[in-house]
Amino acid sequence: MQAFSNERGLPIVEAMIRTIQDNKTHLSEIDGMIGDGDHGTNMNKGFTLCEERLQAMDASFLEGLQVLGDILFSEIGGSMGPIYGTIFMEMAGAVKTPSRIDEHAFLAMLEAGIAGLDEIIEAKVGDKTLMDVLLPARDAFSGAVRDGKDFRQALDDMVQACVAGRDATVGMVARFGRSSRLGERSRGVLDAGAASCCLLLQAMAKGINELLEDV
Amino acid sequence: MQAFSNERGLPIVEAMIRTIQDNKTHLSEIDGMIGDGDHGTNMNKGFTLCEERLQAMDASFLEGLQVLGDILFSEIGGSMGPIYGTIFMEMAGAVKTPSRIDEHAFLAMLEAGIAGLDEIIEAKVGDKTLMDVLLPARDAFSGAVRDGKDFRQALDDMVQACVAGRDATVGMVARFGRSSRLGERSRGVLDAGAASCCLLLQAMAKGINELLEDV
Amino acid sequence: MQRIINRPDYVVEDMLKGFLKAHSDLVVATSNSRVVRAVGDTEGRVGVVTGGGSGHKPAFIGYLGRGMVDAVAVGEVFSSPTAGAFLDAFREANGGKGVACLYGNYSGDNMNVKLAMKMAKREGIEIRTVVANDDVASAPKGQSEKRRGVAGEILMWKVGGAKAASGATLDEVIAVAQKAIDQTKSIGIGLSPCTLPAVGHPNFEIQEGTMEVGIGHHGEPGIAVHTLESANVMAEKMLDVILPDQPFSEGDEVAVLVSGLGATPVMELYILFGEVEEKLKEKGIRISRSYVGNYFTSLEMMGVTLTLMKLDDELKACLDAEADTVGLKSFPGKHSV
Amino acid sequence: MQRIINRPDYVVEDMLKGFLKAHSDLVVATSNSRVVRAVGDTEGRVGVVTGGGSGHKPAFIGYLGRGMVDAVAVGEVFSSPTAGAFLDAFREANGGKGVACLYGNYSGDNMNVKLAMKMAKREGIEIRTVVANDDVASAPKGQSEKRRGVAGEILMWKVGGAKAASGATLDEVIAVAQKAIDQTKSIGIGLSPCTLPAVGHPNFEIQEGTMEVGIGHHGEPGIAVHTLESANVMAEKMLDVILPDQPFSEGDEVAVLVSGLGATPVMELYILFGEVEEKLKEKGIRISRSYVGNYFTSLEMMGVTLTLMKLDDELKACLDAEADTVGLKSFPGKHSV
Ligand SMILES: Nc1ncnc2c1ncn2[C@@H]1O[C@H](COP(=O)(O)OP(=O)(O)O)[C@@H](O)[C@H]1O
Ligand SMILES: Nc1ncnc2c1ncn2[C@@H]1O[C@H](COP(=O)(O)OP(=O)(O)O)[C@@H](O)[C@H]1O
Ligand SMILES: [Mg+2]
Ligand SMILES: [Mg+2]
Ligand SMILES: [Mg+2]
Ligand SMILES: [Mg+2]
Repeated sequence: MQAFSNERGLPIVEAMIRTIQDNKTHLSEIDGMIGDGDHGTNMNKGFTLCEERLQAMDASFLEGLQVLGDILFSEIGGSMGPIYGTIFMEMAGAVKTPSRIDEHAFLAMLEAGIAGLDEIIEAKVGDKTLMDVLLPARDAFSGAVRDGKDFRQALDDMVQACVAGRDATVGMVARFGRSSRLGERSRGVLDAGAASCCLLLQAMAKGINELLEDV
Repeated sequence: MQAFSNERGLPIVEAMIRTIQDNKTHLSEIDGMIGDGDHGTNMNKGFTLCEERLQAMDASFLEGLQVLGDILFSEIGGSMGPIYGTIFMEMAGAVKTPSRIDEHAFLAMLEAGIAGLDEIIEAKVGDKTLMDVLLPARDAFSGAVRDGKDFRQALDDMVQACVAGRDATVGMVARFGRSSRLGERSRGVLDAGAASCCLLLQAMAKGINELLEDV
Repeated sequence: MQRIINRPDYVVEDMLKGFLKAHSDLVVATSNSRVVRAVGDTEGRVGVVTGGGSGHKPAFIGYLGRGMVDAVAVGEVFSSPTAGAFLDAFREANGGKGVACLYGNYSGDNMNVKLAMKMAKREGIEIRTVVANDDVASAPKGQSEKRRGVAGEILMWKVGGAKAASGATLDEVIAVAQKAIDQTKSIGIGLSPCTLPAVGHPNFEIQEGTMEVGIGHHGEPGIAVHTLESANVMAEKMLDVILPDQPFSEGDEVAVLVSGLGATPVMELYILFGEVEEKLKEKGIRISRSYVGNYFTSLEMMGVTLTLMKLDDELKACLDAEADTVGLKSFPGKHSV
Repeated sequence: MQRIINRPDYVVEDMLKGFLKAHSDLVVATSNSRVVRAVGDTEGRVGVVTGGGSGHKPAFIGYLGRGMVDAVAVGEVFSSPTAGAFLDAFREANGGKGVACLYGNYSGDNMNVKLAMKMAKREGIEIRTVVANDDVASAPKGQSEKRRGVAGEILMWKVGGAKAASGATLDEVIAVAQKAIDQTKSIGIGLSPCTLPAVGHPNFEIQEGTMEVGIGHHGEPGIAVHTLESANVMAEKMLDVILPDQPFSEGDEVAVLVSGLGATPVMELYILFGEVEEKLKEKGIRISRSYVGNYFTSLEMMGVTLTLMKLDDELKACLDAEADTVGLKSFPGKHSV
């Protein structure tokens, strides 16, 4: 069985922060096509605040996610604060401070993050939002686990589903958020939230991969 | 001695109204160079209201002036209402409903009009306002009367002084009214109020001339 | 961008600094820099909370004060406040009898309020919400859950705030605020765009010589772009949408709120009001309360919103109750009739 | 011209129609269509009159009401009311104890008031005037008789109106209104021009990226055109002119009025107020009353006026007295401290 140490898992959160910082301009550009062009700025503000907060502490993976969630909750308004804030807070609270996180624990975290969203948003697959990445990712990961694949393989499946989900948003008409006002005109470009969600899950998978140990 | 009938003197007021109506655009154009371009409109509004009012009555010359003054007082704000309103109301009240108006009565009217202005404005000759026409006109008329010239000659002298006074405003710097804000930049064009005052006194002189009888 | 600002990214901070100083008789800062509360406490009565993006002055913080709103969560310009700010606003407004959160139907606000409510519940604070959806142009009649909240929110706050101040229960406050917004319909006309200081250029367009009927408070597209018309025709076009929607009909008594969007001279708001009054009178609808001014703005947008509320005795009593806020002061017994 | 009007030449008529309907609790029409008066009478006390051109909402008619102005003469847009209107306003406001005519120093207004006073005297109505000249940028210090009246007029009306409402004599009302304006200094900054509906295009220019320091309420040229600066620098430039003029100095207690010129978002007025407050505090000048909003506008001009009044106990009492007008409502004992 494969797992990673919660205690030494902070690099995963740091990788997530870095990918948002590195793609700030790119994300805003995508948002600019059919939204108001601030998605990169919004995300970067929250993730960078998190980076600063983490520097002053010696956090575990779950604590890192909790800090990220807290900061999005308290510092980022609009829609990204509550959506990503909920995902990360719920993920952080899903498992009771285990020393090691295996694929079952990680699946429980994904499930909890999505369950939390249920209370605040309505978007489903096909609505051109970050749910087009998040839900297929969870499905791919849980399918792999059900099929007996190992953590590493399940993460690979998840990343593949993320990319496919993100790219599928190009052909969709936005039904939630700012770009939904454009109706048909929203078709033809990526959804910004889907793009950031894909980046975050990719960074998470890569970060976990690097820390995975056979136990 | 020359005089005209007050009873049959309304055509003089009508001529004054006509000259303002005919020169409406011209007066606004002059005002537009160093003012706000509404002098013709302002004057036309008041004089045309007066025309309407007079149509419904059978007024004498003095009554006509009184109506003109009243309308300027009650319907025209800004600076033209009180200035011309005062002039015409005071002129109308200067002599006690005589059957005939001779040069002495007319001089008394001019004096009264100017005296009335004393209470509301400060402009003197040289300040680039209608006073550059009105004061020289009075001086010319009273000089002629003092020199024993007849009414007709005195009116001619007055009109000459009007034109000279109006033209002299070109070289002046405005010290009152809207154009005074321009300082030196107000030099080089006519003053709109001087132009209208000249037109009005010219129309008055012409109208009186046509009604003058030797008595 | 001809604006009076320091740092484009910190206009909200800089504005709050001035606001708190200018109105220290009415409002106070809290431990959360994005939460402002009214002076005085809510001990033993229901607290009233609202919140929303900045740039709508006097909304939202301008309605803090006796008889209206107790705490406000303040967002960035045209952007929802954080869930944390809503939570802290709930805490500030909680006097032990629960909190009525009366806010506008925008997806960010909805999410942040819901998340904050979840947290508040854990602390044992009872929160209930009324979501304003008075903008009839933002979705068809059957889909009122999709409609945005605009200037009608002010009447909802006034009514809910008066009820809370009277010592009513949370159920009663929520019921009357819900009735207030259910009986209130609004529509906007946009005549020029506006520029967010941090962006530096308008993010939507309105062509000179045209008007956007049904525009939203952030420039959300309306239902039609028409050639610019006279105030008379504007009033007609707005009433044509609002009246059948409620519906408002002969014999009804209404409150009318005409709010400028920021840059339209107030003189013109009265011209529009005059036209609305005439048309309503023709239809036998009686205006018994009227509000004309810049009540809920969108930075320096030109344009106007028209709001009608169908009155009954309870709503009238709540509108007339004493209130003392920056944006709306009313003396007991003083109102337009 | 993106405006809400019917006939460009009749905006004042159309506005008055709406205004009188909207505020029938506060104001009434009179036999002169250009004179509006407050409800209630002035029997046995001094009446307060003002008047001026239209386009400055809420000034002038917005300050009609209990504790402030009793009758207003209404002019065309940016143009003095007629002498006849001032005379009728005097008649309306006369309750047998004389009338205080508190107006701004513009040549048209001066002439029309003087002419109307002459007529009023014949009818035995006693009129005395105070001429507001608070705009320090409109003439050098020694020539205050040439200075225009701007937003400081509101404080003059408030003080004079409160005194008149208290039953004071005409002498006392005039004395306190004169003191009010003598202790009040203002300056404006213009950021964009405005367009008179009847003209259809701006009649002055302000280049993008510049600001006109000392601009008048009708776009009268200021004392300097500068590159557009931050709110902080604007506050500094304005105070640099105002403070030495009075002078205002350490230990003084002041009222501050920040008024938008029409199209500047109110958010920005608070940003400016925040800067002013900070700078005054540094100098040991204490703000004890503050007013921030669109109190005296110039159609849709962008920009702001800053007004400071040096307070004493009498002025404070008059500012705090109850008043109920469209533009300014104050509750007894309620004020910024
Ligand atoms: N109601 C919603 N439900 C689900 N996702 C949403 C919703 N609103 C926005 N989003 C997501 O948020 C993204 C935009 O985020 P961002 O630009 O940061 O916020 P804003 O739209 O407030 O400017 C969209 O691309 C979409 O994926
Ligand atoms: N204070 C004043 N004293 C004397 N004449 C004045 C004064 N103000 C204006 N005028 C006269 O009025 C004329 C302008 O009139 P008009 O354009 O109708 O009024 P406004 O300046 O209000 O637009 C000027 O050309 C000048 O002759
Ligand atoms: Mg945004
Ligand atoms: Mg965005
Ligand atoms: Mg003019
Ligand atoms: Mg002119």
